[in-house]
Amino acid sequence: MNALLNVWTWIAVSAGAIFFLAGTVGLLRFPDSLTRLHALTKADNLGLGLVVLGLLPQTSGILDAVKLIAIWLLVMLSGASISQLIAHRVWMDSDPQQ
Amino acid sequence: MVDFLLMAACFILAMVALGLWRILRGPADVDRMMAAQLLGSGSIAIVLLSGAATGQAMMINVALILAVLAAFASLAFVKAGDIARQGKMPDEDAQ
Amino acid sequence: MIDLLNVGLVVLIVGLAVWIIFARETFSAVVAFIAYGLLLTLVWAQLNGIDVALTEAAIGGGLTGALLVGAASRLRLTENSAQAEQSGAALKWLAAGVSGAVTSALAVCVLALPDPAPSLAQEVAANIDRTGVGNPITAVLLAFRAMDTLLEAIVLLFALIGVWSLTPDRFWAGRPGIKQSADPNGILAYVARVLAPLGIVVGVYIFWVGADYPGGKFQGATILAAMWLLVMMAGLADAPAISRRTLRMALVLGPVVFIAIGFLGVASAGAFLAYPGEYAKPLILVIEFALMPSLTLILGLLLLSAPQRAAEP
Amino acid sequence: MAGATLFGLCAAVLIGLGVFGLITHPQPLRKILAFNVIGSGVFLLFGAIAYRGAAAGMSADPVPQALLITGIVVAFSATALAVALLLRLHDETGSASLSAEATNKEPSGGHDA
Repeated sequence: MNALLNVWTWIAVSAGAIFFLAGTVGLLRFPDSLTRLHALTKADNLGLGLVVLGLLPQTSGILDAVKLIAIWLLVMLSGASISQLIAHRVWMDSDPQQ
Repeated sequence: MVDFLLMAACFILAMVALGLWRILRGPADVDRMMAAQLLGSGSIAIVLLSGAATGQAMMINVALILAVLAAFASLAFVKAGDIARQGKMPDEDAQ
Repeated sequence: MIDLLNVGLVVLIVGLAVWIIFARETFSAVVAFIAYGLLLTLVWAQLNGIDVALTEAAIGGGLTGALLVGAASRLRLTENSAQAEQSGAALKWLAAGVSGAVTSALAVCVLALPDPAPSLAQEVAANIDRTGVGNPITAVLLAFRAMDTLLEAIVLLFALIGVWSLTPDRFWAGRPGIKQSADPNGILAYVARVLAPLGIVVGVYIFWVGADYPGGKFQGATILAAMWLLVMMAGLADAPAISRRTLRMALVLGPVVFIAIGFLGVASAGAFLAYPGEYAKPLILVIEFALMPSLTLILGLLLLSAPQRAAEP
Repeated sequence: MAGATLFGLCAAVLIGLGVFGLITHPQPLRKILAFNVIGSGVFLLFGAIAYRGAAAGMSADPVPQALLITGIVVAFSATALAVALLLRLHDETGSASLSAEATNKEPSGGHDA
């Protein structure tokens, strides 16, 4: 059972790291601000989410597990809303007549 | 397991460090803020991974604070942009 | 593997510091400073300072970033004229010489630090039981070095008085910050409605665990201040007029209670800020609870800066 | 112990960089940033010393760490005061410069303070 949980940690944390890689590559290589924003949100939501899911079996108690999930939800909430606001800002900047 | 978690932390640090290139290059202010935002999520992941590796359960609280305040600087940035635009509008109408 | 992480952090921090100092654009330097604060949080975690990491995460990752981003945006129009100004070559060489000398002197000191290192940890461990708290940092802050913490609370209050004294005469006693006009159904208002209650829970939790685990009033108060500012940014609440008597009383509540307990120590235990025997823990809790709201208000109002509009009737 | 030396040397470099920026930058906001870099360097040096002082079952010396917390909060309040001064200067003169010819220009805000 323990070995199985460790394998799960390996897989999920590695997958999360891959999403951070993807987010960085997107942030560096995509041509304009809106597409870069798209890449960023993947790293935020999925990268961190998979790291959190991977670390869940390694926590010592139920409180720590709840805090881990809360961290993920908080980052998703603020990431999703801040990307809306940044996208709005990009749009306003590109169209000054508005 | 400890080595794997630390290796993942190093990898994510290297990734967000590459993303910092956007702070240097820009071109727009939003791109710079986005790089800081990516570094914020990356730091949360690094804190969680290194905390799990060294067995310091209290590190989760550091990540919790980072998560609550993750959007704070970006929100201040968006808000400051709105205020600057409101201030500029009447001048543009007058011309 | 942990060394690799440490070396990576040091390289990044020095690189960001170089960028903060040498970047041409001010805004880019400010964003680099936010990233720098986040990386410092990771360094404190590596140096076994979880309490310090919590403080840096709250202040460096949140409040300082927002303060500097706001200032840089307001000063944006002066950017071109400011970039035209340059220091002379002679001054630059002189500054390089001074900074090189400072760095080498400090580096020599770091390499010559005594081994084994002097430490007060034994003394703290020997006396912590008498305070009744479990977190050694809280014991230092509120029992062994309580004078420092009292003076800090007073310094924060003075900083706020300094900021308020910069108010133009016509706005004196008005509300700090500009009037926020946000769409009540917009995204910002949504974030404030959902995130602020969660943030308040986290802030109170960090404050509450501070007696026995890393955490405490400074970290908790910083989070609460950030949430208060978030609600104001979303236009759901307005900043209080600085002439409000209740506001001013709340601001001085913490320091006044702290000083009163200090004088109580003169009467009951023979020294200023000494706690009589078995009452140490309850008195520490009273100080923490009194300081918390004062610190929250002071930190939030510091970020709002001086009043820029008159108080509406 | 190697970690303490590494971060200690890093702190020395940060303080040097900050001193250079504080002297050479004409813009006040950049001076504030440089001052904060010096401050964080000093804190880091202090933190490295606290790390070396691990003893009696504690992973670091708690006394310098507690002073660090105090220091970080006070540094924030000093930064806020400096930014407020700078913004007032900007409102008063329309420029954010410390040089004499820039501040002697026609003030746009009026002297009501």
